[in-house]
Amino acid sequence: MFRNTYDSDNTVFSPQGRLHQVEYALEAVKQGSAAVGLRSKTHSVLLALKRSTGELASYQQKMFRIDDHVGIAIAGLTSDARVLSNFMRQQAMSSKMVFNRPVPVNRLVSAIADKAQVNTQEYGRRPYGVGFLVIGQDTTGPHLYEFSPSGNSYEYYAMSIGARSQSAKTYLEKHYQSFEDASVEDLIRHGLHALRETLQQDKELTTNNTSIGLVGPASVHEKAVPPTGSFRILEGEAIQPFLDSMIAKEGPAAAQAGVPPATAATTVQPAEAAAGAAGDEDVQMTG
Amino acid sequence: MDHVDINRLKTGEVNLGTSIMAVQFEGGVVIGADSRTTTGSYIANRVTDKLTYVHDRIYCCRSGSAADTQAVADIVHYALQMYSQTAGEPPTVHHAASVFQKLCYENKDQLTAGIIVAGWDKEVGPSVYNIPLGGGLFRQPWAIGGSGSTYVYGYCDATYRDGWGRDECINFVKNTLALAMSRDGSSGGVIRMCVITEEKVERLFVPGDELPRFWEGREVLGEAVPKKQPVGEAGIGLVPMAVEA
Amino acid sequence: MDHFPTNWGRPRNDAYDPYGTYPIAHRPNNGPKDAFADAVQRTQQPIVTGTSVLAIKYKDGIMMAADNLASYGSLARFKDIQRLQPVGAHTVIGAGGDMSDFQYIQLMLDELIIDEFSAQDGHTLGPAEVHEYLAQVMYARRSKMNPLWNSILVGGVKDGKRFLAYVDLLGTTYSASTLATGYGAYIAQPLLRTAVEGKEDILTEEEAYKILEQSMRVLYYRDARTIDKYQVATVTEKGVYISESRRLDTNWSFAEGIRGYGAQTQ
Amino acid sequence: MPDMVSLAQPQQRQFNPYADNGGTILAIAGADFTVIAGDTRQSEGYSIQTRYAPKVFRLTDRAVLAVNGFAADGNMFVKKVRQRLEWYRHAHAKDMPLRAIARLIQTMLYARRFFPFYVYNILGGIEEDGSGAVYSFDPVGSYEREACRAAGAAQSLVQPFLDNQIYFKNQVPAPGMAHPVHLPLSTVLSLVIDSFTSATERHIEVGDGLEMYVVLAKGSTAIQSLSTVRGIQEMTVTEDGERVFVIRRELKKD
Amino acid sequence: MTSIGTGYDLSASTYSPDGRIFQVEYANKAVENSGTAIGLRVKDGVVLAVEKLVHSKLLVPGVNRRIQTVDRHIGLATAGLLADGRHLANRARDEAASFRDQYRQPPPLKQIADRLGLYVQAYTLYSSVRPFGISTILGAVDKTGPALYVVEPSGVFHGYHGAAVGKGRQLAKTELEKLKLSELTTREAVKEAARIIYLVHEDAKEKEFELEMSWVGDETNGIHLPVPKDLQTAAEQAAKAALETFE
Repeated sequence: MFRNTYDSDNTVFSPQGRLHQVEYALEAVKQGSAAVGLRSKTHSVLLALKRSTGELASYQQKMFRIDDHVGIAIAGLTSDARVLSNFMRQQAMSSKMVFNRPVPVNRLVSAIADKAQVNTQEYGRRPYGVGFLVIGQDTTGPHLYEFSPSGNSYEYYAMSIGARSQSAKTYLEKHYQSFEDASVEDLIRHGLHALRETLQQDKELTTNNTSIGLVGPASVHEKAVPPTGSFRILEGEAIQPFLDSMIAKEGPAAAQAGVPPATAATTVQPAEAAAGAAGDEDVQMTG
Repeated sequence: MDHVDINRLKTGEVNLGTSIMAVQFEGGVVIGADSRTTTGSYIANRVTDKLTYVHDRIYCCRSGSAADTQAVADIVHYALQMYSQTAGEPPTVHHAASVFQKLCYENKDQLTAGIIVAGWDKEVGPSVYNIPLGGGLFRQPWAIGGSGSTYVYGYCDATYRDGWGRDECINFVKNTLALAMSRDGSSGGVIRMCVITEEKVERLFVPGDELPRFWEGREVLGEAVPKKQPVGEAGIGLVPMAVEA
Repeated sequence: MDHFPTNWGRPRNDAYDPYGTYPIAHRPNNGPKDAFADAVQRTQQPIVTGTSVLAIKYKDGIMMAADNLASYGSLARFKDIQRLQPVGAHTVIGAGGDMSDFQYIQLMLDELIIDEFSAQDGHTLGPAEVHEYLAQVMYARRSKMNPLWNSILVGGVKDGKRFLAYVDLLGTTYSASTLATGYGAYIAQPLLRTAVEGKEDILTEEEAYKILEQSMRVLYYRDARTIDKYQVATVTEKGVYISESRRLDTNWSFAEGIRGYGAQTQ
Repeated sequence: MPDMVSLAQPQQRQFNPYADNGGTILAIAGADFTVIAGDTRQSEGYSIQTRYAPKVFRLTDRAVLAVNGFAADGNMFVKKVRQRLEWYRHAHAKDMPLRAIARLIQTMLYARRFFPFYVYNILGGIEEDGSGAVYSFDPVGSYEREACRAAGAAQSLVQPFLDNQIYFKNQVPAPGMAHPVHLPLSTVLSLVIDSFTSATERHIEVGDGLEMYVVLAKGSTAIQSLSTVRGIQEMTVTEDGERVFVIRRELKKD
Repeated sequence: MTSIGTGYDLSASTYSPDGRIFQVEYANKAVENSGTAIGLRVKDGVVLAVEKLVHSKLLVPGVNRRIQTVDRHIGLATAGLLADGRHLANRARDEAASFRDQYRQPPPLKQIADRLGLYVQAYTLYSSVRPFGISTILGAVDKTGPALYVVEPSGVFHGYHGAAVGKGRQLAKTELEKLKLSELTTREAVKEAARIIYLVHEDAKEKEFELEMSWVGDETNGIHLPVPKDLQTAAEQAAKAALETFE
């Protein structure tokens, strides 16, 4: 990798006014497996690809519940994610304690963004090495946000982060206009299609490697969801009906959508594909 | 013991058992105070100045513990100096009163201080603020305070009129304080007044033997009159009060 | 709780200073009243005080009333004090008890509203949130044995929901369609309940006002810490409105013919 | 030396941080259900502050907590318990078992041994073995599991009644018969309602409204006796487990 | 650039032999790379406008705001690192709250600019921190009337009638200088602000952008608020029309 003298420290600007340490932290996010988020008028959904270190190992945890109305999907350093998600849970509880109100989702995201900013400006720290997709619902409806180690946060109609997320983004950009009025089943199907774009060749989405998180009223495939439509994570057999709803890629639907095959990602983002190939596991914190 | 000192003063602590006052008029404010400080019933100082400078056009009148109110006034004086130097403009009266209020409120458990802040600033002109014992902040066209004030609320309510000029306000302050001093054992001595306007601060003084005098009961004469005078002719004024009943 | 803020949070003793005439009531220790009384000690007392606040729900929202007096013991010291305060666009609070503590609460809530406004994200605090926040603050302060010596009504309308609740220096809270603090809890609350309970969704603004006015009048007749100058706050979906000071019409003409206290006739 | 004397005396007490807000709560455990109930009046002295202030709270699908005493402490205590349960849920992705909640409440109460929550707690629900359970606590955390318990203003009126009707104290069974170990749900509900109507008659701090929570074990047959109950409302959140219901009744308001 | 490779440009606590602090200059580079922000101080208020570059069409329009509110009457717009902007806005809110706590009145903008200047300057002193990569425009109507200040990464601040920071600042300044700012109303200023932002964006035409505007003054009762939708739409239409005639 190209080296320069301005990249070893987060308190140093490069002559171009860039912060290399922050940019490298963004690369750490791309080392993690992909997560996809989408939003409609009524629902927000998250989909994530879980990795396993081997046949005998369990699959990693990609989603966390923050409160009844908020959940996140992560890409990058899991241990950083646990610290930040714990902070989010504290914020959510403090809002319940002080105002008896579910914390507005945007404020929760801003709170971690502001926390992350400090790590880009002070010596002796490193920027967080994890990105979040945050979904939630509050008095202003369902939302989807991206949080990144740079301390930025944005609200999106749909977004993806992690390894080969550009392919998913390409899919989402093609279809996002139909999300607003989509049913939750359609929204999840679009999400699965987008997530599929991030897979390596010969891999496919299964009940083992896929997590679905959502807020909003129950879908036809769900049972026992409280009327408030609080955040829940679907895994294992519960997601089979959703996987079944996917339209095969080689089929006419995929062709019609004009989605490039997964390998095409190489041409879209060479750096990213290389990173993905280099490390197929989420970066673990050592020591 | 169950009894608690109502003034929360330590034994021997100097008390400003006081009459203080401030009135605003079109161009400025008149503030005034008596000059008595006591420890118990002993007059520790009969010519005290209770009108305290905190900035060029802002004064305060202090009542309560002399030590407490001096300490507070000194802190405010310091704060206002710092402010005017760093901000490059004089503080407003509201600003000064706010600093007083903050100190009095946040330390209400420790302080015995009833303070009137008055002065002139270029934002609102003249203004008077009352900060009574608990540390509240109340703006008033006129304010009275200290132990003597409780005897003259009625007089002030009945007398005060909006739209008075400088001299009417001076008279009002002088008369009110004289009445308070005459009824309150903890107030007395001389009347000190300041007239604070945009241009200047003017000191006024009424010596203790030239205070306005009001009804003080009937003239009481001794029995120096020769006994040989017949009772019938003595005139009504000479009959001792005990006999009259 | 009785109607003298000086006595709040203290064991009652009607034998001593029953009229609360001295601003700083210094009363004897009446001995422990509950099992945990030994755990406590600290000084503080209300000094400049306000008396009752009344509030009711009606068809379009809530209405609240309080007079303009701040007393200093039995001295009617400040006669132009506003004890009702809007908090944001949906809420009004009304306070009895220590006025310096109330001013502190006003500053604190103003800060809170600025924080909320600065976020500019479409979320605003409603009366329920303001009440919960106040309750937490009041409870935290009582737990530090340094209470904010007030009893406060919080009322408002947001998202089509009326809200009316109480909180006091102990952090005690409750909600009802009619509320009254201080002396009003004894004298006005029965009148308010009779006039309002079951009719919350029918009463018009005029009717609600009449009910409060009548209750304020009775309080003026029977509470020695009131004056006949008061304000009324109205909160509806449209927002908070606090009236100018109004003066109570009172009736004394019947007294002219009264002679003596029993047998006397002239 | 009067000074020495006054210094040796304790400081004058100025502020009492407690109040008593009246009301009564009770809970009765059945074989595979528990009923937890409380009136809804909140009072201070002779004043009714409100006719509706709940004292019974659903914590999970198998645990319900009733709090009685100083209302502000009670509300805060329930909030804090709920926060601890939320952290448990974050850590373990399931609800805390009933007996663990009971132990948690003990710890939380005793942590404030020297500035106690002035609250009498009764925790009711279903244990992991499917049995109905009631735990009662004193304000500083002493606790035990019981079959039934009343607490609050009318404890002295209600508890003897329960002793007689639940534990069959001072009752002699007919020759050759034994007292039943557990009563059916319909009987328990009647006893609860009778307890509160009687307490309302005889205690000024009890009345206005009654809230009865019923927790049923997984697959409990007691569900049948609930089908005919007027105005019953289900509060269950998760499927295939214990179920929680609430039944509301009016009490006299005088 | 003579700075690179000298070793004098790696820390904010290091001077170069000719007395420059390169890290602060580099921080200015971060500002220069970002979308333009402008502020207009006019007769009856202040208008802030930002050229918000849209990096993805998946973004929800209108919600990811770049202009922030510090106090009821104070707005803040930044150019540079977005997260730094949030940091400084939070600090500004704290300063405003602290002023209110001390003086029981709304803070005059100069006080806030002054305190923020000190804060930003502290980040140019030590190797343990980096300077703020933002220029900040502060606008308000306070007891002195409309006020507009800019705080630079060095910590220096100045008052302005019209201010521009970010990539298009030169052109924006030229346009601002043509206006008689002290005679404009805020309503007119909104139109001018929209026109200027559209104009400076011409240089980066290929990038999508969103115009974000806020104002404070008589029109808003002294409260800092987003410019109402209808007025913003009208201003944008006029800006687009003006652009065609300009070319």
